[in-house]
Amino acid sequence: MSEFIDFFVGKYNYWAFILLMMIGLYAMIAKKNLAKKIIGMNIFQTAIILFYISTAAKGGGASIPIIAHGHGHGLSEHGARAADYINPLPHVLMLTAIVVSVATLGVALTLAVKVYHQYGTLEEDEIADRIRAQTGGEP
Amino acid sequence: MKLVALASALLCGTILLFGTAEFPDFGDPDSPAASHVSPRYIEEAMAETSAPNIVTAVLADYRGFDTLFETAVVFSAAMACFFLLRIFGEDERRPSEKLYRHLPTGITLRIDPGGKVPDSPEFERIDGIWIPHDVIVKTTTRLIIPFIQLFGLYVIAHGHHSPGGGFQGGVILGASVILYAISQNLRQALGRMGEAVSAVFCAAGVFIYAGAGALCLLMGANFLDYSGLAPLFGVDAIQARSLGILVVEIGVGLAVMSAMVWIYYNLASMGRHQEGL
Amino acid sequence: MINLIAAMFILLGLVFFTGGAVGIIRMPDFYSRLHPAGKLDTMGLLMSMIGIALYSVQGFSLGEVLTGLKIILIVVFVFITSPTATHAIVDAGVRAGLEPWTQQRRGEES
Amino acid sequence: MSPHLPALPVVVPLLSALLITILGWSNRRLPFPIALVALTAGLLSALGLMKDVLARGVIGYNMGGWDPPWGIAYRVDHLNALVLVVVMAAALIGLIATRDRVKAEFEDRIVPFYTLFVLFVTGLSGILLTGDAFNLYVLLEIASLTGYALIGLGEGRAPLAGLNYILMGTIGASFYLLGVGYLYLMTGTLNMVDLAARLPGLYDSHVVALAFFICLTGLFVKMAFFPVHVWLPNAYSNASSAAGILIAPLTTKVMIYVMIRITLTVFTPDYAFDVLDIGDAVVWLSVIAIVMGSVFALAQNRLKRILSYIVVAEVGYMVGGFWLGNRAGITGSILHIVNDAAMTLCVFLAAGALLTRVPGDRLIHLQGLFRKMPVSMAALVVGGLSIIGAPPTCGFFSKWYLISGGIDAGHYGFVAALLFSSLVNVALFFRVFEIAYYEPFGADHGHDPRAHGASGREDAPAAMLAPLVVVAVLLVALGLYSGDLVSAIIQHAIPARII
Repeated sequence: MSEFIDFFVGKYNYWAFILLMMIGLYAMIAKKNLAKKIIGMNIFQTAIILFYISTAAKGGGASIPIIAHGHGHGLSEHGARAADYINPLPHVLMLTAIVVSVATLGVALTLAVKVYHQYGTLEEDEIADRIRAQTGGEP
Repeated sequence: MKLVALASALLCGTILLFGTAEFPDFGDPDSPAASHVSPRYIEEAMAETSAPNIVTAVLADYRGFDTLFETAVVFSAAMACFFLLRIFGEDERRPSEKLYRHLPTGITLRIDPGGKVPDSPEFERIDGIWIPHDVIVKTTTRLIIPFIQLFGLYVIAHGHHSPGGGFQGGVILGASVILYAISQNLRQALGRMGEAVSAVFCAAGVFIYAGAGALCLLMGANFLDYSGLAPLFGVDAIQARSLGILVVEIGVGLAVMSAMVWIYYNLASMGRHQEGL
Repeated sequence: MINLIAAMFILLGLVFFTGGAVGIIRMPDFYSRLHPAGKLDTMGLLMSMIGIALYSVQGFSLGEVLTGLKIILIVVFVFITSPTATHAIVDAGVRAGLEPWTQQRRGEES
Repeated sequence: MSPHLPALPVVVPLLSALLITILGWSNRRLPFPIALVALTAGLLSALGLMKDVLARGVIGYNMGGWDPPWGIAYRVDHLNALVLVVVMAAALIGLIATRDRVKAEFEDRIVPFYTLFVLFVTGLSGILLTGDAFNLYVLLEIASLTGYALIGLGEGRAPLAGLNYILMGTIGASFYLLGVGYLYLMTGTLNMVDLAARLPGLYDSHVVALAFFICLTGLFVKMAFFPVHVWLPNAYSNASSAAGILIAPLTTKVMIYVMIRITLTVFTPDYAFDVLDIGDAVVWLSVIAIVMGSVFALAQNRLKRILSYIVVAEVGYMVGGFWLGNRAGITGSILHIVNDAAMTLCVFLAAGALLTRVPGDRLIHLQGLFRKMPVSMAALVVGGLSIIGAPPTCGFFSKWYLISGGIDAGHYGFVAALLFSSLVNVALFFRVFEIAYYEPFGADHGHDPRAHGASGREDAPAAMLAPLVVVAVLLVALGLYSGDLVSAIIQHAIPARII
């Protein structure tokens, strides 16, 4: 039991991201409303962002990756120690991923607006009904 | 369908949970991620790029190529939005009727096509009958928009030393324009920052970034190697890197600001650009 | 000592925030929900920001005082914008034709 | 050659896409010439890269002057140089051929169309050249986002199909990103070569296996491998014909390249084929993909839908051929990337050409088209023969390699699936040809009085026919020179360890 607790306490960040990811995946598959699917997609992407960011953390008093006293006096002679700052790379990667997910969200919403214009609804089964009514059942 | 979804989500989660057993613990300072590539950034970024904010240094310089395409993603999203939604020409449901409000009385006039447009400062053109004459919102936004924009510029320019940079600052600047569009109306915002302006600024922002990289090529350095720009700036290679970061951050800020505004214009008015929120 | 005062302020702010959150859930309709959302959040923010400002002013050096002032500036902005936002939302609700809740209407529904 | 050549296939199209917006906004005649210049420059630099690679071997290029693994490095070898030439050539031919269609279909949005298309090509060429796993994700998203937009603006159900494509494509890309994250967590690096160097010590780790499976799943979604192919037929068949011609030949092929790159370069063949030993399972999956793709294709009554399901089956060919894990199979798979790009371009282009003169792409609309549009139909015949795998078209040779790979590996199920799919393709295409050749031209859509007379010849515009003929000739030429292609380039693209 205590092993399990150690395991959970040591790695709870991964548990959180997996939970979020499952919520997102469930919403994308189960929900009939296209807007809810898009929200699910966003949760799914956010889960992955959380995963990356949590890998950047360093215990033992590491600070944000901005070198202290770097202001003003050009090059600092006393080099920064890697243990004093958290890992900057995942933050950089996730800045990119956040921007990508915002961009995807924008395009998805655009298409949702177009779909709404066309069928007057965002419910998948109602859209299917409209399509069947329009084309007589052909794909 | 719900069962299938639940099953697949649970399956996926279980498989992923199973994998976490071998992961390094949360906050482990000796994990491979913290000990292989990243120490070099932390220890050398200041000396190599003269930017104390390591995230900015890595974002705009070490991995600047990623960021270039990140900006291009924003640009293509805005372009995609425009491409998909924009409807040119008049709205056939309400052909060019115009609404004016007489400010002292609050009466709304509807001018049908061909009618005479009132020419007096007492009249204000509005989008729809239901738009109220809201002094509170308009005054407040007028008061705070300059501060928002100032803050946006600060965030862009101060990205070397504090959290921030082109993306964050660009979004703040874009938000100020969107706030203007919400508090006044879409037509007035389009008058301040038109569609062509936002499109061309968006492309120009990415172009500043990519062009800075291409300029490095012309100077004989590798693509995006800002140290090649040292002769142009008249400084040494490390300061040139720092200035190069600033240049691309400005490009990013410009592109992101216009992209946000442009996406808002198209989404809010469903591509008609007649009346939005 | 100053830490203790700061903690008190922050705690007080959190109490207001909690009240606001409870109010948003418990109030019966759109307009009355905006009331706690607008008022208590502003108050909670004021309290917690004062707390944080006090916490940052440890040694009364110039930089620290400036940081504290910047934090207070946040409160000023929220004082301007939060009522405006609440006003705009209420306005939108009125224009959308949302009827306010009354005791009598509630009786009709049930 | 210039040492900066590896950067050019990405930088030139990117700058041109931005120029199209900046300049094209005031002058609507500029976008096409700029795009033409950009893609020609891209093709020339791709050919230059190919020549360099053949002369000197693998070329590296450090973006920003930072050494990998700290910076992003490009790495050009035989495999990606070859696919880059194919992508650039297909994009250029498609661009020229669709000029009139774009004018007709997107008359008021030519600027965004060409901007998005050139960005799409930028993304693809970046995917091909990059040697950094995360950079690949960003470029993947560029190519996907622009693809969603181009597909989303079509007739009928296109927006819905585009939205479904976004949802599935985002799942795919996110899975890939998660896999890269797992790898990063275990190794601390993102550079492909560095990853390959650090992974052998971790071969018995479950996380690495999981990362591999997650990446592979994501790529399967992106390439429309069978169980997760559902986005593709709707997206491609509802897209406007210009967008279909430009996108269909490229996306799935590049995704298959990414799979090959990840498996061969990052995880190394030892790991994929020996340690994990999943080759057999994936080949069986691809057998199902081929069979189901072919069967679904048979059930369709619209030409573009038939072609879309054939694309699904062809994805099965390439995935299966690669996972056979022997030299002949992988050769066939890589050769088929080249050939399938040409074949798909040919048939979609022919379908686009037909659509300029007939009102729809249902099979009844094709009646009597051999008399009306002989050149387009002849090109469709060549493309069809190539998909069937009849000599001397190129489809025969890649199928030959795939089949001999299947026999070498003792995987007769795969061989049988290939033969079955060829038979189905014979049935499909000969049904199309029969309708188009023997049935009289339908009366219900003969609005044009000339269509009925003896002088009913009214082929597609020459601007579209010329590229079509070029592609059809290319199909035969690729077939005739496929031996040289294999011995000069593809043999070097496969690690020596694989026999």
